[in-house]
Amino acid sequence: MDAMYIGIEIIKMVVIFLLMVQLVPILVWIERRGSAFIQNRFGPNRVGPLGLVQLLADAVKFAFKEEFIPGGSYKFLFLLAPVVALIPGVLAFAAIPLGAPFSLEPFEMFGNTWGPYDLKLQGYDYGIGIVFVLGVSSLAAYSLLMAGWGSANKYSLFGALRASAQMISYELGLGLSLVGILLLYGTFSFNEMIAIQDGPLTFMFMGKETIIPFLPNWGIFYQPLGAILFFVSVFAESNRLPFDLPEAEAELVAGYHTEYGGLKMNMFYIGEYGHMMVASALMATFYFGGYNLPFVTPEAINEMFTGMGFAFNGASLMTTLVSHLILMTKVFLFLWIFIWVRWTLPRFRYDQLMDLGWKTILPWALANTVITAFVVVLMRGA
Amino acid sequence: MIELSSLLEVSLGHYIFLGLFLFAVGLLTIMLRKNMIVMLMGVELLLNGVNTIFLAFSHFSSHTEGQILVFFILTVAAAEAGVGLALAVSIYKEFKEVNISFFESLKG
Amino acid sequence: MANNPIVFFPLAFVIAVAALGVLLASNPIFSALFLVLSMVCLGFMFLAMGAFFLGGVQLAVYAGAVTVLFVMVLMLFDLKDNANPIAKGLLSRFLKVSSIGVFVGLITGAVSLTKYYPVPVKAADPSSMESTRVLAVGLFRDYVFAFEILGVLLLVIAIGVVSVSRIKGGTHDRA
Amino acid sequence: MSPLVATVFLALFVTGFGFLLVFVASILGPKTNQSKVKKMAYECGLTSDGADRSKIPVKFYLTAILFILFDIEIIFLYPWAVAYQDYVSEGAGWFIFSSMFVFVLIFIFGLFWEIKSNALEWE
Repeated sequence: MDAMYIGIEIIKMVVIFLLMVQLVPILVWIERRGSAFIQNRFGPNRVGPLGLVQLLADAVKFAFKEEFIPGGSYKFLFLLAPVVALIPGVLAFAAIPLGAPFSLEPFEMFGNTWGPYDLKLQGYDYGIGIVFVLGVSSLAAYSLLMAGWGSANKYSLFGALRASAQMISYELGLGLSLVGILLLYGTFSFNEMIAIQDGPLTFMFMGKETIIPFLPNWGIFYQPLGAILFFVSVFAESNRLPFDLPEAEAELVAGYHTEYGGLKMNMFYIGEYGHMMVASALMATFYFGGYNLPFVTPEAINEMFTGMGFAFNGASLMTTLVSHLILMTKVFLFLWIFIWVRWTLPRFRYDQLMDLGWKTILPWALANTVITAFVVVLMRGA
Repeated sequence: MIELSSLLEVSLGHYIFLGLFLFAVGLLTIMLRKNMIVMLMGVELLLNGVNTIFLAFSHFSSHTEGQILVFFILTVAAAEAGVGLALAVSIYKEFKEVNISFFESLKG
Repeated sequence: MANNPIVFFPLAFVIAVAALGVLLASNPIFSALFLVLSMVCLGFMFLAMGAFFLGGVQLAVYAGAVTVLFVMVLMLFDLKDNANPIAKGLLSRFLKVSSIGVFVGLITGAVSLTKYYPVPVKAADPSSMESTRVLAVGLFRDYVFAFEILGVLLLVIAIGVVSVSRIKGGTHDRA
Repeated sequence: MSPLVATVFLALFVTGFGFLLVFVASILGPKTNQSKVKKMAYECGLTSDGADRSKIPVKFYLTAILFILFDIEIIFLYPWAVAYQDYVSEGAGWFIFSSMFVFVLIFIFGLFWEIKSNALEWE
């Protein structure tokens, strides 16, 4: 608990936040290029190579927009809403492990030797990983309500109410679809889940242990229905198409962020993309083995790097880097699916959208939970 | 009386005092506020004060029964808030009035 | 970990201020938002106390569901910012506040005179599932019956709420 | 350093960053006269007919209440999911399954009663 450890923790916090805020322009760029690719056009390619500097230009343009407060609105609520939109995404993102933990031997710095550390590439590790993430992400509804109420505009209030009603309805589906996989893992903490998911697919079948050597022990093979329900609910949680009716340009002007402009509007996007990133990271951690390749454990990667002549610290850092890259490829795969679905599927009508949430996802998730429990008792109990 | 050094080291007394403070403010909200919905918020504060004290005792005497009871209190409190607000909404829709003083004139 | 003052005192201060905010805010929506702030900080305090699962539940159920309902109802009904939120009548106010004061004084006196100051056996390690597992296993060993009754209670309330909204003139009246 | 201090530090850092972003716009942005017409609510150019908010559908409060009730029933499933493996390995598998099955039956009955009495319909 010496000064170096606290320094590393604080730097880790700032890095995780900046990682998320930096990923948003990249995601916006991928979205604009991706949608162009899907619609057989070019997308931004004027500013800089492949349009990459376009994002910087947009950011600067946003910063210089005029500060506009609509008349008759609650100024404090109006300004607080974009800030509250940021918080849930970042707090949830920092709770998910982004790479294998790395350990450092005692090393020389600033004049004295700092003891061995065992650090996790994760903002903070609560034993109740997923419950904390669900709790924090349920606070996102407040930024919508504050934005809708703060901007003293009938239609934005209307959009805010519909958006928050949709968001809380799909929180039910989100919570219930995870119960099946939690039952199999028997734990809430992400690190234990990732540890359980390495090695070949092993499960108890009528009392005796059966191993399928070619399949990894990932959650998707135990709970395919749970994974689908979770992914659909998370689509609706982050107001992504085909569930983004409340901020649909056609019907409701722009929903709850009608009166916002410039950086404040940008912060709502950061919140939305942050929610998408948390969703993809959760999907990878629960069902696709987190930061591990199918049959490769972080220790194996570590030996490979020590074999290649890295020092102890160097090898563990390289292992963490490789595991982080593995997780990021999975996260970007799911983010691409988010973008891909957005530009192919049409938008749901509002009552279809709510009926899907209450009358299909919820019963299916319940059935999934009961069947999983029954199978586990049958297989393990017998 | 309690000397200063023990005030810094957080003990059971601190948690009890915090829970008591929440309980008192909740009670005051119920008594003083005219708007019915804000009174329901007072009830929520009340129950949260009780939850804090239960958890403090469960933590300091390391029994988990306290936590299980807080789990049940949470359920009842949320259900009570739901019912209270459903009634408040129905009354508001009927009489377009939320102030508690109006309801003395209800008959039957 | 529970009783390190760096965690307890700031959180307790924010909770106290937010609770007073609920009482004193003239616009009901601001008192609802103060309630949200106190719920979130209480959630973090429960985490600090080692009751991790309950901290998460407090954040998810209380701060994320119950208070959303309060804010939503207040927004749906466009409750104006009433000038004098506190009930009138100087004497009645004085009586109420003084009775609460006596009540608080009695309990503080009782607490400060007790000799029972237990020290926690061991601080729960935040990254382990131990305390949640003990809670979960205990919940189903001795409290299964209470657990079922709560299920029935929630069912009764779900049916009750819908039927209240369905009476003549109610919001979902079928006429 | 407990994870809680890290969480509170991150929350304060993000709030500070957010308020910085909000106020950077007001510092850098051009200052123009906030005329009355400009400050009116934006409704695609039509003059808004005032803050007549009585027409907002009231159905949402019922969704929020049902959400609370079903959210609590889901939160009850979480400790059950964690304790399930321990009970099954102890051989009390059928006991814990049946206790939860009754609870889920009540949940399902409540949900289908809502669906049948179409309390969840949106115009």
